[in-house]
Amino acid sequence: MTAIPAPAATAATDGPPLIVEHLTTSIHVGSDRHDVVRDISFSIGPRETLALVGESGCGKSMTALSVMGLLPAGVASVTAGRIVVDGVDMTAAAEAKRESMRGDRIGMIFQEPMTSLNPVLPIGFQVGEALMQHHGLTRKQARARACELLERVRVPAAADRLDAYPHQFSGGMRQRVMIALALACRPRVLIADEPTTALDVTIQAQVLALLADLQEKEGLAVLLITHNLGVVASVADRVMVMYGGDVVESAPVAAFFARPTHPYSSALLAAMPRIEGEGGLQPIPGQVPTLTEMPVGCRFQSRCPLRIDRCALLPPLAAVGGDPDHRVRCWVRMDT
Amino acid sequence: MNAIPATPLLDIRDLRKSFTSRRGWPIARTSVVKALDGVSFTVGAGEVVGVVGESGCGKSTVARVALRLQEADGGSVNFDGADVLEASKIDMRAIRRRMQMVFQDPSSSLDGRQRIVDALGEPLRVHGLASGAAVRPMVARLLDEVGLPNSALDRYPHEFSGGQRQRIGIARALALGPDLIFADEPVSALDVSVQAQILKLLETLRAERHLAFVFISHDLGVVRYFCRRVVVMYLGRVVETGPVPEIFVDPRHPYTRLLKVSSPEPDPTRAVAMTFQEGEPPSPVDPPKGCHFHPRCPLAIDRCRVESPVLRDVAPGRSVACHLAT
Amino acid sequence: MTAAAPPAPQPRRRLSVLGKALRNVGLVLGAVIVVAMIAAALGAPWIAPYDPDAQDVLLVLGTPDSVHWFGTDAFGRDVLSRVLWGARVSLYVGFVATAAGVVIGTVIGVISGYYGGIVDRLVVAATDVLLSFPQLIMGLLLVAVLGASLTNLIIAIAVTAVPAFIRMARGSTLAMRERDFVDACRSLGFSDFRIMFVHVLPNILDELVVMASLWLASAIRTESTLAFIGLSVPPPTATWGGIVREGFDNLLDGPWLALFPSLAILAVMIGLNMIGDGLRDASDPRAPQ
Amino acid sequence: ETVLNIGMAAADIGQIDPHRATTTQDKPVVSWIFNGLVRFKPGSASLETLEPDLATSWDKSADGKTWIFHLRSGVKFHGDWGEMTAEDVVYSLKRAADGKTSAFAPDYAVVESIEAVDPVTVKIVLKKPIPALLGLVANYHGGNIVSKKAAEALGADFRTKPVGTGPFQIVEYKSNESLTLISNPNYFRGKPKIDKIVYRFIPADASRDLAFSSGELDIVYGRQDQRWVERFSKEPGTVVEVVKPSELATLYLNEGMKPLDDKRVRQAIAYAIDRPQIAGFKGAATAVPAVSVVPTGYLGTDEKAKLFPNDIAKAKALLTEAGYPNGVAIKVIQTSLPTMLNSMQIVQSQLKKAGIDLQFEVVDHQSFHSQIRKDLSGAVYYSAARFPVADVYLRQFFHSDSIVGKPTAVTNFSHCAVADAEIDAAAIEGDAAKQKELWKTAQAKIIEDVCAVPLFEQLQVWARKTTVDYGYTFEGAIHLGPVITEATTKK
Amino acid sequence: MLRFVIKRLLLAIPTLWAVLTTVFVLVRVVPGDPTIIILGDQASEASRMELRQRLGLGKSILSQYFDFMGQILHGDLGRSLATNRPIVDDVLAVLPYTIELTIASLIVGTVIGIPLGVLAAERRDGPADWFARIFSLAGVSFPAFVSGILLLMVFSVQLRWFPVISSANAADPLERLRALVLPSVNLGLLMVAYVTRVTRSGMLKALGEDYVRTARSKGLPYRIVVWRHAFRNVLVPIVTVVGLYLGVLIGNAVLTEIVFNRPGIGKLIVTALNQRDYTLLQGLMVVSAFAIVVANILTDLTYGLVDPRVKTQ
Ligand SMILES: Nc1ncnc2c1ncn2[C@@H]1O[C@H](COP(=O)(O)OP(=O)(O)OP(=O)(O)O)[C@@H](O)[C@H]1O
Ligand SMILES: Nc1ncnc2c1ncn2[C@@H]1O[C@H](COP(=O)(O)OP(=O)(O)OP(=O)(O)O)[C@@H](O)[C@H]1O
Ligand SMILES: [Mg+2]
Ligand SMILES: [Mg+2]
Repeated sequence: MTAIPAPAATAATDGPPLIVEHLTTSIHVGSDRHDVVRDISFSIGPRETLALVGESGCGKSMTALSVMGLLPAGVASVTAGRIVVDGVDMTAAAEAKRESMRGDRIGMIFQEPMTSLNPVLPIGFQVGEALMQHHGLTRKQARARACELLERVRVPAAADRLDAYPHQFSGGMRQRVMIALALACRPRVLIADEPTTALDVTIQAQVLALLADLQEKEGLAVLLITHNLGVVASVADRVMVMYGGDVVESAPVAAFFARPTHPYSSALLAAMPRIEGEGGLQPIPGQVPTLTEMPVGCRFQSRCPLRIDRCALLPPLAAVGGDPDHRVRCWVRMDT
Repeated sequence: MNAIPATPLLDIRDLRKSFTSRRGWPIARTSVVKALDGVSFTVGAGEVVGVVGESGCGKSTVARVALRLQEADGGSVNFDGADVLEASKIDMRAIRRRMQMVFQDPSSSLDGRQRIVDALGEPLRVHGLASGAAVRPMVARLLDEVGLPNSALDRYPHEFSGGQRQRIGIARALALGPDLIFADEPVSALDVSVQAQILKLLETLRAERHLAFVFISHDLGVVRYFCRRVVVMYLGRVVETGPVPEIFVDPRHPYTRLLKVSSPEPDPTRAVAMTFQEGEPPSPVDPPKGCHFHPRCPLAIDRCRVESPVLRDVAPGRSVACHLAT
Repeated sequence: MTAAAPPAPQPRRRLSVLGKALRNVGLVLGAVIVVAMIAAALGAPWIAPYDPDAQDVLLVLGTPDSVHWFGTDAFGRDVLSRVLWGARVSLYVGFVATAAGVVIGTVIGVISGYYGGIVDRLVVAATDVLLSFPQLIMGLLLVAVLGASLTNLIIAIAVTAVPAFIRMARGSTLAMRERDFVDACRSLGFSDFRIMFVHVLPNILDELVVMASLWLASAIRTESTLAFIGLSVPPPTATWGGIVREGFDNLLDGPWLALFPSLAILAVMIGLNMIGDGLRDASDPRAPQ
Repeated sequence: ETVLNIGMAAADIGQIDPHRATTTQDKPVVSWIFNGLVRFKPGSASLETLEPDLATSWDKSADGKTWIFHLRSGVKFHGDWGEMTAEDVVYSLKRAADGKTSAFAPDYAVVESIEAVDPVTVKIVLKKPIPALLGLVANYHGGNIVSKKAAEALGADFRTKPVGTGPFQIVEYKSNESLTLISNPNYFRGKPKIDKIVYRFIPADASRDLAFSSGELDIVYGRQDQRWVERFSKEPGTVVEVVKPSELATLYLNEGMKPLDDKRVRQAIAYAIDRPQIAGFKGAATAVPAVSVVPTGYLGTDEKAKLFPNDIAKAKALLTEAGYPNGVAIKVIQTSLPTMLNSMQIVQSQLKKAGIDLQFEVVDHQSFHSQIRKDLSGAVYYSAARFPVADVYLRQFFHSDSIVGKPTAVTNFSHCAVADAEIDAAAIEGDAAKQKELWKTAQAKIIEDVCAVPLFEQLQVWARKTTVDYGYTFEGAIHLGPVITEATTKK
Repeated sequence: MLRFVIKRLLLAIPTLWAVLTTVFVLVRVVPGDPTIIILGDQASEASRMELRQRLGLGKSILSQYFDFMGQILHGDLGRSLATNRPIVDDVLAVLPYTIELTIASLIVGTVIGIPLGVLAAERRDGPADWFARIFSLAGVSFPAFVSGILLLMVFSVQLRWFPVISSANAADPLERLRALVLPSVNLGLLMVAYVTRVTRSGMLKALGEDYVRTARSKGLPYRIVVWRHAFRNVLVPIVTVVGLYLGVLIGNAVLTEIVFNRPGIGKLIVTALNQRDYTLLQGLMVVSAFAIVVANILTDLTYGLVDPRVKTQ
């Protein structure tokens, strides 16, 4: 059994494994350009989970794909900002360099466990493939390592299932395979884009528990994308709320649920159905404007109950309640 | 809300449905999936009954069989005194006017090549409720009822968002003025805020039209908000039924309990215990003997492995299929 | 709820199918080619520089020049005129045979796929039998039985198209049946006929159109093949296949004779395929605009 | 090993049973395998050149009815089928005279008896004297001598494995592909210099030409076409030979069908046809305008028969007279064979000028044969070469016994019956001059009645590489192809 | 596996029977009979009649039909009317040629069609895409007899790389292979359009799939993503179209066989039809229908190889 060299970067850099500064991502519609992600900055330390929440279409996946360098070619591109993964500036790097980072230092888990695995390749091969690519393992070595990985994500009888195909696995098991695949090269950063939305609640619980466990052991920095605030409450350290491509609120998880400050954040919490206790299910009036109709300034203004004239100017992301970690982008709610 | 009337509007008794599928290469083998294995429940007029359970447990099949979109293998479905499963083609037309369905997947349930005005106008025309120029205003009224603007009339389904399409599906189910709607996971594909909009809409319709709903979901939070009573299913069988607040406060069946603990609450102080529940949901092709849930059940005893529990009353209005429940 | 009524979506500039089609260069180009060919065929009596049947013993196999752009054939007839007149027959045979095959095959296929059961089994069995004949041989046999004439040629080609379209329409219908909207229609009390032909058919049409465009081209080619065996429309009527066939006899003395009608076939094929692809893209709501 | 590759324009062989072989692709092969009592001199198609073959000499009785043939002795059949004796000759000729085993039985109707006098002598007695008896025992059609033992033993298989005494014998037949023959080491004129002949069936003209150009064929069947002859004449190392006999292409007009039952309509057709132009299309190198309803060079052909000239005005006038001022339409069953179809297209175009519309119903070749024999076609285009005596041609095409539909039918498609008396009389006429006169009258009557319009005569075309030397001058091919003899060489 | 094949063959019996009956009826409706071929055109009607009786063509259609079926049931294809040779011999003589040509053209069709399709999909709407689409159509537009002659003129006569008569030196395996090149290119071109099309649209779909994104997230080079991850999934529709094409090829081979002077089932069928050699024609149709059935079985078996979802369950 070959020992996989621990990522060299662990020693080289002490800073956060993932730093994103002033990221702006645009999509091109004909000759027009629209920012789907506007000036986002964040960083995630080892063992930290940053949850990115927001309504469908607010730009969460675009953020993730920008970080991975997997934006759909010809449709979207990073137009400003810097992304540093494990000390490497991904925005400046050549495609070959980015390729060598992907799967090795940074991994990603996608939403749909049903379609994210290649149906015609055996599980074991798919898990070990990145190792052959990045660490030059032989097929046999990769296979042995894949077996270990599958055991780690608690696929029962892993050794027997290396040659199985995705369709022979249930949804939850497939998502575990995805996790094993993303973690194969022991990356320092893991992006999980709605990893459990397609799963039943009982399976969701299993997968999230597994993820938390692995994160603890491997020291991963996790960017968890979801729109399920319940999941956020259960696993995240910090929360970042997006609306229309802007970060509207960023806070430690406890502070966020205790004092959701941006009107959109509180509306989102109010819309969430709860099993126990009171409240919930207050819909947010109106709809997210489409990209072409985004208002100037604060993008939530068209649906905001607190709208004032000043909202026509984009508010800065400013601290609230004297807590430097809790920041909000709202003229009304920010500390003055 | 409304009291449960003496004779229920919909009475499903011991409904059974198996699917045979032939798979394998090169020689196909036949396997049988018991999608419904003796399902019974009732729905009163204007009542909302939730059906919960995980994916593949047979929730959609109940609706399909009750509407005769698929033929049942056994059991009976009684709708307002009429035997649905025995009804003739002509009777069925009448029954279908009163019993409608909102489909799970809003995009696949709409004909992509039909404008909304045609999609909603067609049932009106076919059933002679309107014709010619009268159709358009009627459709506009329906759209208004589900909160869609007039401008939606001449658009195609793909030009709407998921939430809007789901509203169109609801408007279509409403078009014939039914008494009962099977809503098959009408919100599971939607975002929380849109989900809230739809649920509000359904609630309004229920109140205004005195509609009864069979509300299929696997999200306890949603069911808790919208339903009066709930039926919990597991692998083709009903494992627990009861009124909503009670069943969530005090679930009696271990599966219902598992569902409850697994559903995360948006409150970090009450973060659910994310556990590795042992075992996977068993395959419906080859369900475990005895109680279907026993391989995942922390309390399972030997009896559970051989004898399947029957659904029995444990409290007024509550029944459970578990040997150990009290 | 009323409070939550979504704002009326802005009247975005919406592209109709036609609008999208126009944006699709391939479709436009294809349409231009095909329309030009059809126009040339229809206008042959006026456009053709010479009588297509006029023989000239002094001009046998004349090379293309400024007088006879496409040269002359073994009877001294003007090839350009014959190609133009030939388009009438070849396009007619292609379109009518394909249309007949598509319509019959599709109707049977949709009904068979929609109802399933014993009817379906019989249809599938019959289709299997027809498809067990090598396509060309089937055409040959039929023309041999029926005799070579325009109508019989069309019948022979259509007969080979029918099973292919049955199979395809049936397959697509089966797939459509899985979609909820068919069940939605049933739950709304629509008749089977309405569901099959108002709902299922339009949804499988784009695949059929693509296949029909390929088939049309192959129908034109089949005509030329039958002409090769000598079983196309009787002379002196010009058909592309017939001209190619005569060209084949004189391939070493007058290669242009086979070349020009072959190029005409190629042009139609390219045009039709572009139209087929373009229509599919245009009618696909998710295709990039 | 010297291998001669010969390319033939056919999909497959038809029949190589010599008593049944009638098609262009079959006859040359027959000539390599068999001998007659006498033979056409290699390279010739003329009766005048007949020379001894299996018979070394013959005597004729004074009344011309009894013929004695003295056979060459020691001639061996191919393989182990033993020596050729008078018994084989008797068997063969009887076989040729029997309708069940032969396609040429009618030719032998005149024979009274055939018997073996001794192993090397055969006596033939005729019912009446005929001018061309030697033709009947030549190495052509029924005159080919087969092995009695082999024919009896092989039965139906004899069709593909015939046994003769010729310079070559069959070793392999691949259907649709080729026929391979090897030299007969015991051939009585000496072992052939060519060891093997591969006779390939290459139906596509262009492919055949390319194979010849690329050197894969030594001898190739040529297209009867001016341009073909010109093109290959220019090719280095190639000799193109245009040889007799010619096939006469004729348009037979069905007198039993309206409007052709009207003689004026038939005459109009005859006037509308421009013979030289048709020959012009075909090219002077291979085609000449027809001279009569019997091909040139046959015994009895009237080389100066009075044919109708081309006169469109007259044709139109005749039509008007017949009551068809707006022209007539005639249904014609037409084969899909390109050469025949092409010629008919010229005819069609010529007749059109006179307002006569030939409406083709194109069918495949077999249907054509079947339908014209069912009397379904208004006009029949047919091209044929026969045994070079006028009688055969006249009898098959113009005698009332041969009218299609009758049990005795052969190829009288026009229902022609105007010259029966002359044809019959000529057949038994002992005096050559009188006989010739009778045939001439018959031809004149047929032409005058417009039973048929003769169109053009087409010569055979063959090309060979200069490396091939037939061993004789190739001027005529009674077998429609070159005879490969013991003397043929390939460098 | 074997059981599957046997089962499928048994299931094909009704199909074969129907094919046979259709052929039987069709050929007897076509005018003409084999007597012209056997007796030549100078024979009298009487001797033709006599021969027809002898060949059994005078019997009632029904009894001819039962005779024929009886024969087939005994596994005997009978003898050719024209040559009197056992049909099995004729078939076996040409079958190897047909099989090798079919396989070789399948290879040509896929070897050209697949990369072209992949290229077209990768460069959707770019010049490469247009080139691939138009080039692939050229193969279908030129009638096989024209393209065949063009190939011969260039490669056999001018360059002398390949023989014109492709059955000339059948004994030497190397020569035989050489002779196979041009015919298989000619026939294979017919397939290219279809293979390119299916590959292109399949690849377009596959490249948009989630698993392709997953593969890219592993940092795999694009080549590998395309060929290992996307392309593997397109094999199923390709196999389908190739399978369908087997049948088409058998029929369309006629022209190629004629032009390149190859023996083959297709050419034999046409000859048999032209000679009204009913027994041979029937025998050949049985064989070709059977070949198509076998092709279908092979296709089904191949699905299992290229798509694990079919194989395992
Ligand atoms: N290929 C594309 N072409 C055009 N617009 C796109 C494309 N992909 C995404 N978008 C637009 O970019 C915006 C952001 O999309 P993104 O996928 O990041 O949303 P999200 O927050 O991940 O939503 P979800 O929760 O639905 O996954 C959306 O408005 C979407 O419509
Ligand atoms: N047409 C069918 N053929 C074969 N099996 C079927 C068919 N429809 C449903 N099933 C099977 O029956 C079982 C119940 O299916 P059903 O669709 O009712 O589940 P569900 O509870 O609605 O699931 P979901 O939450 O995923 O919609 C499943 O195992 C499914 O695979
Ligand atoms: Mg997303
Ligand atoms: Mg469902």
